[in-house]
Amino acid sequence: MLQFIDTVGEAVAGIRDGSTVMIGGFGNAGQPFELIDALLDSGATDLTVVNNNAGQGDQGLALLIKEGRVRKMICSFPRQSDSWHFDEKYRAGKIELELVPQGNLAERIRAAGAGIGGFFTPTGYGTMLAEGKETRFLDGKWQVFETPIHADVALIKALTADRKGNLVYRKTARNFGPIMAAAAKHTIVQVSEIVPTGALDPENIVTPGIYVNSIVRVAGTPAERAA
Amino acid sequence: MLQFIDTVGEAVAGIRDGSTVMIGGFGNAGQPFELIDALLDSGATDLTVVNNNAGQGDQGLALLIKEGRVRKMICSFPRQSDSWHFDEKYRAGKIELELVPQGNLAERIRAAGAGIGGFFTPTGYGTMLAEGKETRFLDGKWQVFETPIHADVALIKALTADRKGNLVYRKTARNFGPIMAAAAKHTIVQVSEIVPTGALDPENIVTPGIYVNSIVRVAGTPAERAA
Amino acid sequence: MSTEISIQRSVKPLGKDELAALVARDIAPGSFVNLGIGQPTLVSNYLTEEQNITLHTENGMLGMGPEAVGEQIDGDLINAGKIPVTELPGASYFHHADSFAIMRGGHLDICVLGAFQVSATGDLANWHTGAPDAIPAVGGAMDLATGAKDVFVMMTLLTRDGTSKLVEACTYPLTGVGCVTRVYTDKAVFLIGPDGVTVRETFGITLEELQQLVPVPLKATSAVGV
Amino acid sequence: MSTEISIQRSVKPLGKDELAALVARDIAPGSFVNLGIGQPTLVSNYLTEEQNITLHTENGMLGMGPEAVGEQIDGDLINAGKIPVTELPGASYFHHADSFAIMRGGHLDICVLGAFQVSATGDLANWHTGAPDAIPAVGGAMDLATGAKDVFVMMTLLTRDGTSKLVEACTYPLTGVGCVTRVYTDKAVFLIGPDGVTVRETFGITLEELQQLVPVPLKATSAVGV
Repeated sequence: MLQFIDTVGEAVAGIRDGSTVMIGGFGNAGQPFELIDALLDSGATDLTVVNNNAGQGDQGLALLIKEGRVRKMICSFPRQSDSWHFDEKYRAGKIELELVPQGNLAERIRAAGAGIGGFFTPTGYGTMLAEGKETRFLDGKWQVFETPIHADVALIKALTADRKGNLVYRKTARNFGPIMAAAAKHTIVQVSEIVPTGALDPENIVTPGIYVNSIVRVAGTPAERAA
Repeated sequence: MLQFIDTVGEAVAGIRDGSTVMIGGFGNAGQPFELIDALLDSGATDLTVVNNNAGQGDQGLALLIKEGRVRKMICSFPRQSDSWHFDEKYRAGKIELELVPQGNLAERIRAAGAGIGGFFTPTGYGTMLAEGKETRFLDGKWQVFETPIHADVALIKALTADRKGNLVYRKTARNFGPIMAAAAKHTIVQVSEIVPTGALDPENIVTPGIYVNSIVRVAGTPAERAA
Repeated sequence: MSTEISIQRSVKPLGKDELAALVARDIAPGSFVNLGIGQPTLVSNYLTEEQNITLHTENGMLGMGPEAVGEQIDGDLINAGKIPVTELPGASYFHHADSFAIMRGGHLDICVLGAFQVSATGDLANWHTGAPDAIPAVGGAMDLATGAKDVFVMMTLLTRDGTSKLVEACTYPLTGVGCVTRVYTDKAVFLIGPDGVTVRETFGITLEELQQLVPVPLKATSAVGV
Repeated sequence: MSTEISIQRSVKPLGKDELAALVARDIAPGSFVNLGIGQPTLVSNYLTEEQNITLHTENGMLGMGPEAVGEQIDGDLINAGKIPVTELPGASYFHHADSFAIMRGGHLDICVLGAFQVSATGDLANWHTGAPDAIPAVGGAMDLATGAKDVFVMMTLLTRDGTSKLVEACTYPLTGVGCVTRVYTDKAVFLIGPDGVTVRETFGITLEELQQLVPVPLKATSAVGV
C-alpha cells in the first residue's frame, strides 16, 4: 500500500539488519543522498548493498561503509579516486565484494523485477568474472548464465511523483531507479515534487505506481547537491 | 542509416521471400495496416510472421495468410471469431503454428533486442506449451527455458517520429512496437506525423532512433481505421 | 453441525452479478488487479471508489477505467479483450514486455480468471479444451496464472452436464500448476491451500450436499469472514 | 617493397589528437557510437556535423553533446565518466537496463575503447592490471567490448618500457574474447580479422621496423584507403 511519508527517517525506519538494499544513482546523479543519510542514522547494519559504485568521498554510501554497516557490496565499479572508505575495508578483508559488469548488474536487477529466473548473456564470457559460471553456445556466441538480483528494499530518487505513486525522472539521473523500483520488495522514493493524480501525462510515466511503496519529498532542486 | 520514405510500397520493397517479419499491434490498436497491405502487394512470400494474433476478418494479416504468403505464424492467440483465413489454412495443414504464451512472446522479442541468448521463466511450466523444453528450479519455482525471437524486419505503427527517428506512441497502441523495433534487423515504421528534431521531449521518447531504419508517413488519425 | 450452518450464506446459488460483487468486496483496498476476459470483467462493476483499486490490462496499461461508450470510444485504447475502454486519472501506458513484467514479476496483487477446471492443489485449466480439432490459443492466460500473488477463479461449480469443475486432477490441458488460491462459484467459495480445500461459504446448499457434488475432500472454515 | 612505402602516412608517430581525428574520420556517417572513458573521449572533438554521429553514454542517453561548461553544468546530466555533458536536439533518456540493451543487443555501430593489451585474435584486456592488491572495477567495459558491432581500440603501441601492447595472447585479465576489430595506435592502424592482423597504415615507421616491435605476424593491406 502506497504511503506518503513526512521525513526520510520515518521512510527508512522499517529497514532491518541483514537486508539487501538497492541504492539508485550513477555517480551523484540520481543518488538518494537524504535517504542514505537516514539509513545511516537508523543504525541498520549487516547490509548487502547494490549500487553501481561503492561510495565516494565522505558522504552517503561511503559513510555507511566506513561505519561498518555494509557486509557486502554488489557493484560494477568500486574503485574510484575517492572511494577510500571502501578501499580500506576491502583491503582489511572487512567487506565482501561481488563485482558485476555494469550491464549484467542492470539486466540482473531487471530480471528480478520481471520474474526471470536467470538468463544467458555474452558479457563476461572468457573473463575472470565468469569463472565457475555455466556457459552455453547460443545465437552463435558463447554466453554466461546469470541470475536475478532481488532486494528487500530500494532507495531511489525521482523528480516528481503523483498521488498514485507514478514517477518521472530527470535526465541521466534516471539510471537504475526504474529497474531497482521493480526488483525490490519495498521501494522508497525521494522526490523533489509531489503533484496531484492526473498531473503527469500517462504516456510519459517511467515508473508506474505499482512499483512504489513509500514516497518522501525532499526539498531542493534535483541537481543541487550533485552539482 | 535512417531513411524517410514517401510510400509504403517503397518502404517494404526490400522484404525478401523467406523473411521473418514482426508485425506490431494488439487487435487493431497499433496495427500497421498500410504497411501490411503494401507487404501483400509486394508479393513477398514464404514468410514467418510474428504477431500476437493470426489476422482478423478480410484485411491485413488475414489476407497475407489467405494468399498463402505465410509459411509459419508465431503468435499467442490465433483463434478468434473472425480468424477464418488462418483457421482454414491451419486445418488444411498449410500453415505452421508456434503457439507462445503472450508474456513469453513479449519477453522473447525483448530478449532478441537486448542480446539475451535465452532465459528461464515460470510461465508455461507443467503445460503442453513447455513440453520438451528444458526446465530448472530457480528462485523457488520450476521454470522453463525460452529463447529469443529475432526478425529480419519489423513493421510497426507509432504516432510521431522526429527526424532522428525517435518515436512516441499513443495509448495501448504502443503494445509490441518498441520491443519489435529493437528485435528486428530492419525496422519500418508508419507514423501519423513527422516533426522536426528537437520537437519531442527527450524524457518522453519511447523508441530511440537507433532502433528505426525506415519511416513513412501515413495520413489519417491513429485510431481512424481501427475504430 | 454448527460449522455447516454458519457458512451457508444464502438460500439460493449466486448469480453471476452477485458473485462478481462478492469478489469485488474481497479485494483489499489499494490492490493492483487484472480481471480476465469474460465473467471476471463483471467484477469491475462492483469495485467502489473508496477501494482505490488499480486495474491492469496486459496490452499495456495501469489505471484502466470502465468500458468506453459513444464519444469516448478510441481505437487506440482497448483492453485485453479488445473492447474499447477508458483511462482513469493516474493511468500509465507501457509496452508489452514491461506490461508482462508487471504480471510475471509478481507485482499484481490479484488476478481473476475464468476456468474449465481447478484441481484440489490449485492447478488451473482455462485455455484449451483439448479437443483434437481445436485451434489452440493461449494469450496471456499462463502469465496471469503464474505471476499474480493471488489467483482467484470465477466459474460455475458444475458443467452443463452436472460434473464438478473442482477436481482432484485436471483432465483439460493445464494453464498453470498450483497457482489458484481461491475459487468463487455459484454454490460456494473455496480456499485452496497447502492443507487442501476449505469451504469459506456456501450458497443455497449445505456443506454435506456440496461434498456430494465435489470429488475433492472439503473442510469448512473455522474462522467466520475469512 | 612498394606496399610498405604506400602505407607509411606520416614521418612521425601520431599524437593523441591526431589519432583521435583519424578515428573520427573513419566513423561512417549516421553511426551510433560509444566513446570509452579517457583517450577515446577525444574523438568527439573531431566529429563533424555532416557526419551526423549519435553518441551513446551507457548511463542512459543517446544524443550526448560536448562537455558542459559554466552555466550548462547540470548534476543530473553526466556521462559514463561522471563528467557533466550537454544534450543535443533529438536526444533521448532511458534507464540502465534499456541503455545496456542498446549495447548488448548489438545496436551500436562502433565503440572506441582504451586498452592495456589486444591480442592477434582481437581479445581485449582493458579493465584490470591483475596486480594482486588491485581493487577490481569493471564498469561497462565488458558490455561495450562484447556488444558493439565494431570495437575500435585506441592506445599507444608500446608500454613505457617499450613492450608491444599488441600481443599473441593477453597476459592481463581479459575484458572480452575476439571482440576488437581495429587498433589505432601512435605508430600504426591494425585491422584484426579472421586471417590475422593487417597493417592499414603506419606513422613514422616502416612495416619492417613495426614488425620488429610487434610479436604478431603482420601483413600490409593491399587496398589503399581501407
